[in-house]
Amino acid sequence: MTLTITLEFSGGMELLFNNEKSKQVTLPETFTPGSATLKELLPWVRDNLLTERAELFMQGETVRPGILVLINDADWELEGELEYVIKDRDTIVFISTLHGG
Amino acid sequence: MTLTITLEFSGGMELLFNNEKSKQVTLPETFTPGSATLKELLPWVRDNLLTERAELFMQGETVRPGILVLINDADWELEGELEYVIKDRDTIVFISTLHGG
Amino acid sequence: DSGATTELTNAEIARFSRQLLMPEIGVQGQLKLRNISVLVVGCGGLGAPAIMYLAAAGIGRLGVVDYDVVEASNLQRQIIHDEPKVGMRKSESAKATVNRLSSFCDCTAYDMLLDSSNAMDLIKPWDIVVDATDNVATRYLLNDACVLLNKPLVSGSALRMDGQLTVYNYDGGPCYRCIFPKPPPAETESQYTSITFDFRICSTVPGIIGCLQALEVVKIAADIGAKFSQKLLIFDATFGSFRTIKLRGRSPACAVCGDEPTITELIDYVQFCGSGPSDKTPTQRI
Amino acid sequence: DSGATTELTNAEIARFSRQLLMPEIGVQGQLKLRNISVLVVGCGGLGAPAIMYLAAAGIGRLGVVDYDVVEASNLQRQIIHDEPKVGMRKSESAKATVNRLSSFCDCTAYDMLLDSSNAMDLIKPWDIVVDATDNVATRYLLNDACVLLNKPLVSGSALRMDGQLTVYNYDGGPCYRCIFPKPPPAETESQYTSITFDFRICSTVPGIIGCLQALEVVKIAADIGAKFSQKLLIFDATFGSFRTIKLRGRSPACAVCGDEPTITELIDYVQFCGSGPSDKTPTQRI
Ligand SMILES: [Zn+2]
Ligand SMILES: [Zn+2]
Repeated sequence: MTLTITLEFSGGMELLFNNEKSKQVTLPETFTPGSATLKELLPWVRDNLLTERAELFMQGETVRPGILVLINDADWELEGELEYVIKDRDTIVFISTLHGG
Repeated sequence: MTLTITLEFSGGMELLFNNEKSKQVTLPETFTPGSATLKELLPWVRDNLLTERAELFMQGETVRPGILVLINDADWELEGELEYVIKDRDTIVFISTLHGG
Repeated sequence: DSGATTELTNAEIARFSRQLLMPEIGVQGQLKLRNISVLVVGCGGLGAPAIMYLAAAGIGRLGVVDYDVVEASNLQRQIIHDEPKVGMRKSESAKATVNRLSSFCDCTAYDMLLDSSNAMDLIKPWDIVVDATDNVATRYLLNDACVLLNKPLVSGSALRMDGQLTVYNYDGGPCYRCIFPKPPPAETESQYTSITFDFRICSTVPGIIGCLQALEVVKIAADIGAKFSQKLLIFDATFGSFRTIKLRGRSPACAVCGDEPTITELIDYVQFCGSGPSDKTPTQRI
Repeated sequence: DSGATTELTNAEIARFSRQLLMPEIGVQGQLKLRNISVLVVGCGGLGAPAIMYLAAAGIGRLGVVDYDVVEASNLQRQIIHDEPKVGMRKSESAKATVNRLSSFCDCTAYDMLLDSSNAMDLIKPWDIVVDATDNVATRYLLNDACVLLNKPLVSGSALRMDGQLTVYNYDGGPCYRCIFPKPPPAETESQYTSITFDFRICSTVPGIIGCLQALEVVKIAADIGAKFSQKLLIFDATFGSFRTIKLRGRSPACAVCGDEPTITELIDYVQFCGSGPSDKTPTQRI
């Protein structure tokens, strides 16, 4: 049993990820369904998908300030942030807040 | 077993339906799950929900020209129009095309 | 077309720098905007932002069409006009604003009421047509002319708190008649109009739809690809909700774009619809 | 405020007829627009359509703030300015356009760079604030000032083909700091900016977001209710997609709007963010 999720990158984040805005990934078996959390997912995304410098995506064990994480179209803060347990078919969005105008 | 569906009215159609934009309805038992179609639904909507004159909503057995019907966010023409078999939890939208600018 | 420009001038590079450095557009895309021609039919609520943003973005040639005169009650939403222009022809007013906005845009004003006698000649020289009109007869007229002349038609509409956007006759998708083969029956229209307040409109709704029309034109012109062929965007300003729905494809049975079209030249659209562009809706009923 | 107007004049009825007959707005709603005051900070890509549509819609008093001068490269998207205005103060240019659009709008131009020494005095007299700025330091500054003064903040942003919209400090919802307690780290910002082309922008994207900001202001002003408190609208112009996502609520731990705020007066935002409003991004790199 593996977890297949959709990752989306928006607001400029896609430019840190090979300019891909959406990517379906099957997580490796080290991600145990029912217990694997976003805390494990972030470094995996960083190590496997990020094409730019790590500190543009993560700071410490969480995302860099200015990046908003959405779990199935809701702010991850509503879902437990790093403690959120990944479910099969979840959509996780990393979005950079824009300052321009 | 009954069918519960969501009806939505948009683009001005809501003004023919008591200004309600969205309404969840449970269809009466005469609507047999698995065989009841939009051909049966239209007159039921007309007779039970419409608050203005019938010919503003229907002409013959179908909707008045200028009204677009959507079944779960797709043009009903893609779904068989009047022959579409209603499924539980469907969302059916009646939208008036706008000419203004 | 007397020869497309193949290089941007320094003045154009300075003017459009923020946009032409975008990978989606680039110098080649900006040149395409420079060399394309766009006809906007209607200088009202939708046409106002559409024309202004097309001129600003660097569309090289713009045609602006209207038969009407600027009225004070237009200014609540038609931001291309202003108080000193009340009484002026709308097309001339729109052209004056374009000229002030950008010397890179060659704008022609057409003070005329489109009908089947003049639409083909007017539309023929343009690459892309924007439907920013306000009545069903002109919408069928524009649709048929664009199909017969093979032009993409970027169509917007707005009323009350509602807006709609789609692109017809583009990328193999349907035309207006594929979706709406028959016009709304004339005998019920006046009652429908009075029930649905068909003359009322929130200021900003045509602004949003008109800007989106300009965006679709820019994407077609720069070859990025319009996304609203065979799709309809439905905007509800009360809820702030946008919904995109999938439309049927081109209909082989369509009277104008189908496999055996019965409409091979323009017809009488006022008769077809039972109402015409000059049947004005009441604007002041208080 | 020297006494609110309680009746519309005949001229106002004629001017706003199409809008005030809408049940959502009505005469009472139009009077509310007439009696409200709105401060738009930034007369650039977002401010341009926001200011024009607010003036057109009948907002009685508008303040427009910018410290910058109109440049030719602005005209690709900032349709409130035009070629004859290149070199003029942006706030004065915006005010001149408002004056031409509507004699019903009393517009004041503020040619100033907002900072912690002047923001409270500037913002205090206004009912609603529009964030149409272009840098993170001013966004924190406006947020904190609006929380301290209890003003709704209608926030828009646009970059490349992306746009975002939300309303802070309104209807019990969160403020900017609730969502983003810490600014992006200064040491990685310049690299992030160069990778993400943070100075590039499509013409029509700020147009769409700015119009939506004006709509949210009108809805707050007319008491219809803004729909983007605790919600974020994300617009992707490449796909033509709009997505509305649910944000966290007000944070009891927020440094400025929380239960035990540590920020009770404005701080040094340039220091806090490691960059300021005048650190301009390069606009011409060809
Ligand atoms: Zn067709
Ligand atoms: Zn807060």
